[in-house]
Amino acid sequence: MSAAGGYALSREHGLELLRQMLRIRAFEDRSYRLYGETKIRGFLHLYNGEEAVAAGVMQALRPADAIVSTYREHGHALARGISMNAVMAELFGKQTGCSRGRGGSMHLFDAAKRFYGGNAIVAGGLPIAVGLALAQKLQHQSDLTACFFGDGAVAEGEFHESLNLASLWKLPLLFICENNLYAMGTALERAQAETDITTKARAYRMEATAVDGMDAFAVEEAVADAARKIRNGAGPALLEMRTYRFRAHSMFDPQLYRDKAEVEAWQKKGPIVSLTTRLKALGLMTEEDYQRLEREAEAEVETAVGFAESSPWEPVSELARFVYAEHIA
Amino acid sequence: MSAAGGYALSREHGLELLRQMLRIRAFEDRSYRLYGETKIRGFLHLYNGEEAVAAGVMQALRPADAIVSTYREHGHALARGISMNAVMAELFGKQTGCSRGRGGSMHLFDAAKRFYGGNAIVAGGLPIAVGLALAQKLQHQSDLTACFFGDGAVAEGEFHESLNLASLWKLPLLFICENNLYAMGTALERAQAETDITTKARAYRMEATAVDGMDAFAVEEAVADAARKIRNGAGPALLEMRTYRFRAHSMFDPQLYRDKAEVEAWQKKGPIVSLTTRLKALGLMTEEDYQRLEREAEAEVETAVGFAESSPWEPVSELARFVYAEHIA
Amino acid sequence: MRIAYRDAVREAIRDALKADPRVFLMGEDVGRYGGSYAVSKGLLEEFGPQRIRDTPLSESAFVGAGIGAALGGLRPIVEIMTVNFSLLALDQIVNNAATLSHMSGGQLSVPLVIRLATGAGRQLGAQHSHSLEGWYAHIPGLRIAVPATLDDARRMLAAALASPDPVLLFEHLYLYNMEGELTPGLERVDLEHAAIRRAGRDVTLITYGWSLYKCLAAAATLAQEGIDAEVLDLRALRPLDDAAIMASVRRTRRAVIVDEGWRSGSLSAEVATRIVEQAFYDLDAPVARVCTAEVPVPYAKHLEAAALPSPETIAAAVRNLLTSGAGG
Amino acid sequence: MRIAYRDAVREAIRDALKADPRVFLMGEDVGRYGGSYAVSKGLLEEFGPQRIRDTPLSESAFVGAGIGAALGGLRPIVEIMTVNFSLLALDQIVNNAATLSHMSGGQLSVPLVIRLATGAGRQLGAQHSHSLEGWYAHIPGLRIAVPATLDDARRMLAAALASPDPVLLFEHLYLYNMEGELTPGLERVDLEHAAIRRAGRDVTLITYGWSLYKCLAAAATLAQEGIDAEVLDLRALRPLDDAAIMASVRRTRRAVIVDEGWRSGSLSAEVATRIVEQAFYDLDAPVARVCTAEVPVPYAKHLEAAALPSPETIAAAVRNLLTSGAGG
Ligand SMILES: Cc1ncc(C[n+]2csc(CCOP(=O)(O)OP(=O)(O)O)c2C)c(N)n1
Ligand SMILES: Cc1ncc(C[n+]2csc(CCOP(=O)(O)OP(=O)(O)O)c2C)c(N)n1
Ligand SMILES: [Mg+2]
Ligand SMILES: [Mg+2]
Repeated sequence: MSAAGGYALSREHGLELLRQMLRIRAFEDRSYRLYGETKIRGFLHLYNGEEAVAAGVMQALRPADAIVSTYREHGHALARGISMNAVMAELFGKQTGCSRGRGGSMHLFDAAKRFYGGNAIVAGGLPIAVGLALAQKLQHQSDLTACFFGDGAVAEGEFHESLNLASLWKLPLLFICENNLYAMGTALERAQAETDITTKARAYRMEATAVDGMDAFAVEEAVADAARKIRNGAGPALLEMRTYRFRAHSMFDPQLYRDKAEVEAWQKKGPIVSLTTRLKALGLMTEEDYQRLEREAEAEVETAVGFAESSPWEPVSELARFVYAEHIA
Repeated sequence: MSAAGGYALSREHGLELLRQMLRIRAFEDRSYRLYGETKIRGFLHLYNGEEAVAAGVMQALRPADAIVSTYREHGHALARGISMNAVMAELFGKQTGCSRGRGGSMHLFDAAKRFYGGNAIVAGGLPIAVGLALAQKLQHQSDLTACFFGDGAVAEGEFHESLNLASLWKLPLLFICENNLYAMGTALERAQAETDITTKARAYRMEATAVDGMDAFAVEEAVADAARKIRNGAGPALLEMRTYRFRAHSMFDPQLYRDKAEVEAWQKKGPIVSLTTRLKALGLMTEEDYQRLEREAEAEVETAVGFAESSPWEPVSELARFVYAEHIA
Repeated sequence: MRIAYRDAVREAIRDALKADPRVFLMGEDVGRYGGSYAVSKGLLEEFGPQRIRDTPLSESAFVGAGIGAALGGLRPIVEIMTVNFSLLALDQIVNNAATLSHMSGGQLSVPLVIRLATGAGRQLGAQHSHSLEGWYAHIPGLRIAVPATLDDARRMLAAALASPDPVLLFEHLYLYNMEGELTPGLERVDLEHAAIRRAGRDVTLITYGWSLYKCLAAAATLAQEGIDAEVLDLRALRPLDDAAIMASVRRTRRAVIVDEGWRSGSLSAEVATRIVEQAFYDLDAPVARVCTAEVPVPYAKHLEAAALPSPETIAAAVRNLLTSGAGG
Repeated sequence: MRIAYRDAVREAIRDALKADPRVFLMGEDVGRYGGSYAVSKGLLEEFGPQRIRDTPLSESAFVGAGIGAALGGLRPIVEIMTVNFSLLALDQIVNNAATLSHMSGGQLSVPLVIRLATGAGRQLGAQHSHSLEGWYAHIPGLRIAVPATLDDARRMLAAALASPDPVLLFEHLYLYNMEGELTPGLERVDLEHAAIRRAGRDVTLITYGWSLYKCLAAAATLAQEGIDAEVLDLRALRPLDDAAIMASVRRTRRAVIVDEGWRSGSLSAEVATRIVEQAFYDLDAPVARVCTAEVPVPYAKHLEAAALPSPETIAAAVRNLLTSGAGG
């Protein structure tokens, strides 16, 4: 795919994609352990295996673009540039967390980065993304809104309503379906009469493309391409990122619904392995580079854990703050 | 279309379709006047112009099939064989009404006729139809469920969820979209990015056909054809009935959103005029036949009004009855 | 100058559209059709389709879009044709509009106004006769207000738009035709204070919306019997104006709460409980309430009327309180 | 034999599936996954995919399908994974399940059972911590029951399936792991009667669900201080068992109502109001309530804990009532 794309993979570019994926992977692996240590609680949905999507998408977007995410959004948040300290502190429930401890893993926010949150209601973010894109259009901005959701969300009525609205109103909205083949334990073919998600989008007269979601560079190119058209007024588009989650759905999932072999097969074509192999093969990266990136990622996570550990708790006296806004518009 | 169909139009058959349409038309025209006389209240949605759909559909179904309808359902109810007396009494709010005065125009029911009601929530009936069809399938019946809804309902999330479920589970369910081009004052092209409703159905891998909804015979043939396949286990299908409503959306609609000329053009190809012309041209019916059918319809309406007028009111002491069922299963 | 409630709402919307380019109106049939209760008639012609935006039948998506547009810097007025259809958008309202400010640790706010027609009494049957404003008042993060008078219809919208929080404005469908005069010089109202619509000494009738007029009618009847009822219009259901409620009840020592919700769990239960919590020892009689009977609202006129509060049932509840109360 | 709550629910479902071929279970991940709280684990293998039916993420459609299947002669058990997602199906529940019997003049009934996990306390954040059973109890046409004990978890489902009306069964997510013994010989429970779980003389704690155990803990603490609290488990929230409530309150003359809903408009408001309406003159003190703080439930453990009722806050409310009550 990259060959056909508009630009070739440079060393700098390749390393940046890899760096983001390694940061996410290190963060997720550590979060997994921290859950075991009961430092993190609630529902925790890890992104292992899907890193290429977040890394590739965010690379192609601009700071003024708006992002709407899901409950499996650590990767989105980190790749978007929300500080790892703030994300980790949020998972710890600390005052310094990016949602001041009120959100937890499923509800990361950063207004400055235009990151409009994880959402724990499947498909709940899609209508919000429609509104953000509508605001952009009505304000004649050249920004767009990128909206993440899973294959499971495709069955919800809000998917249908939102795609229709976005297409009808020609909004600058990029729908990004992270199709990891399962919604919890329900395989796509047991949830959808039509399993090709791009077909669905076309029923709203929306352009749609399937992308190898294990290839960060392919993801980036597809997003860059779609974003260019959207900014030029073409209206919304949908990208189906074909990916896979390596870990359980959440921390409570015995994974009765899939074979180990299937997981292992996907792990072999994992986004980090494959980009690493490719960069090395192209002579753009050495093993040393890789080791350094990995060390840096580990160190960043270590720092984030330290930050989270040493951060204060929000005082209980503040419980009722922010239920209503504190400023008057 | 009829030429291509499996059977030709006989006199008996043609007169029956016409008879049903004339009954509906007479009923609706009288209801309109009764509303002016404040005998009927609440919301009243008339079916003028769409009679071919109800007449054709019901002709092709069996008594054991289940019907789920909308708030514009007088025609469906009458063509299904619910007594006109009971329907008119319901509009009057009388105890003898088919919903005992509790439902009104939007909520006609007849359990014996398997008529599961008008529904005043747009698209609200679709999930119920999925369940009725599921019950048929699980009970290994050869019956099907027919579910009516408007073009406006297509935008609702429940349309999407229901079509997917029905197709995924291969249910004996016939979706009948009465596309009269408007949802209240909103024209289809201002509500749908893709205005071809059959395209949508195919995105759920469902067979879909557009039908001339002004031609009762074409409607009947299409339904008979779809029903045959469904009973043979082919799974659900969608028929898009292209039709038009001659009157206002409800009694409170100044119709600012459409031209008189458009209405008149459609009235010219009205379902009653066109079948009448055709039957006469084919020599299957005389003007006398037509006059007789019209007189009979008027007489039936007259009787129904008399019945409704003279029927008793449900005593106020019965207000709270039926909130909970009176029998134990 | 006489004005109808519907026109007062329209003038308020027009003012807002003129005053602030961020304001727009969105909902089913608000444009070409002119609004299902003719509230927005003429606005499409005046402000164009970008700002008077017809939506498809997609309640969840266009309410959610209102939330997103508010986050994106606009000031949407979303019309849900009637409260009945808001059930389809409830997830967006409860899980997003109401939570985003808190969940984001105060980074976001959702300055969204939702207008909804509410209420029964027009023989619309069980699915079209809901009175769920009290239900919505259960949700932290929302503000709920109910303009019952022409002045409130004319002025509350500006207050709602000025609020950084999501505000639901409930307009009872019986009010749209009501005509009268606006109070001259009244510029701004708020979303927090109840108002005494009739002063009285013997009992407080606590109510809101269309029931206000039923209470005033009951008070007029009672006055002829020598019973002097105070009538308090809550105006805001969340937050409730406890101070005004308690001040009135402390004076009259008796309260009857009237609302159109089903009795169990209606707003009146909350008001009654607060009175007990805050003014128990000032009461001369148990708090009473007059609500809708616990039935899906039936179509037939006589059955519907029997299900709803009426001036007669309100007056009867007052008489009952005044006579039986002494026994305690 | 010790059994966990989750297993008691599963056994109840298994019994029902065995006893009646019309019964089936439908919901998200009830099959292959084994149920998100492992309630239905093993049932797919035992009963097959026709009767243990995984659904796509389509709450409105599969709840509506449950209604339709009930109309069509089956006895569906629909699992909504948690009450939080039921907001997406609310229109079907409120406008169809609850109304069809009445709107059809008694021709139809909807023998549908909906099971929902409910409650907060697991740091799941604002969108996953709702306690809306009191809210549902506002709706005529529904029956609402809350099995708080193993016996009820084991036996209520049969009663719900026998009911011709739609029944919502709320299972607090804190209860699934609870273990204990079933009462031998108990065959059938009903959906209408409250139960005294601890007898006492000084005050009645009225509650349901997981809060029952908080109340029992508070009662144990209070006992050491010489305060003898009665604990009443409502079990059914619609209809409420007024007789049991009033009988207890008349004995103790004081009531504290505890529920996990947000305070304003929670079920406790309804219970408090009924006590005032029916037993005002028997009260020695105002009715008090302990509910959830009016905030979207926060993630952080200490904030969440501060938002929810606890044995401590319950005991404090009782002490407060007993000491300040005398002043009236
Ligand atoms: C409306 C709703 N229903 C159910 C759930 C419970 N749930 C959480 S995640 C999930 C699966 C979603 O799958 P998908 O959209 O494919 O995202 P993935 O987890 O695979 O990233 C379910 C059923 C929910 N959060 N929201
Ligand atoms: C969920 C919902 N939203 C809005 C309405 C108000 N409403 C009643 S009918 C209608 C138009 C429906 O159009 P369509 O489905 O095309 O049916 P038609 O009236 O043309 O037969 C609208 C918006 C409603 N009843 N239900
Ligand atoms: Mg998935
Ligand atoms: Mg239409």
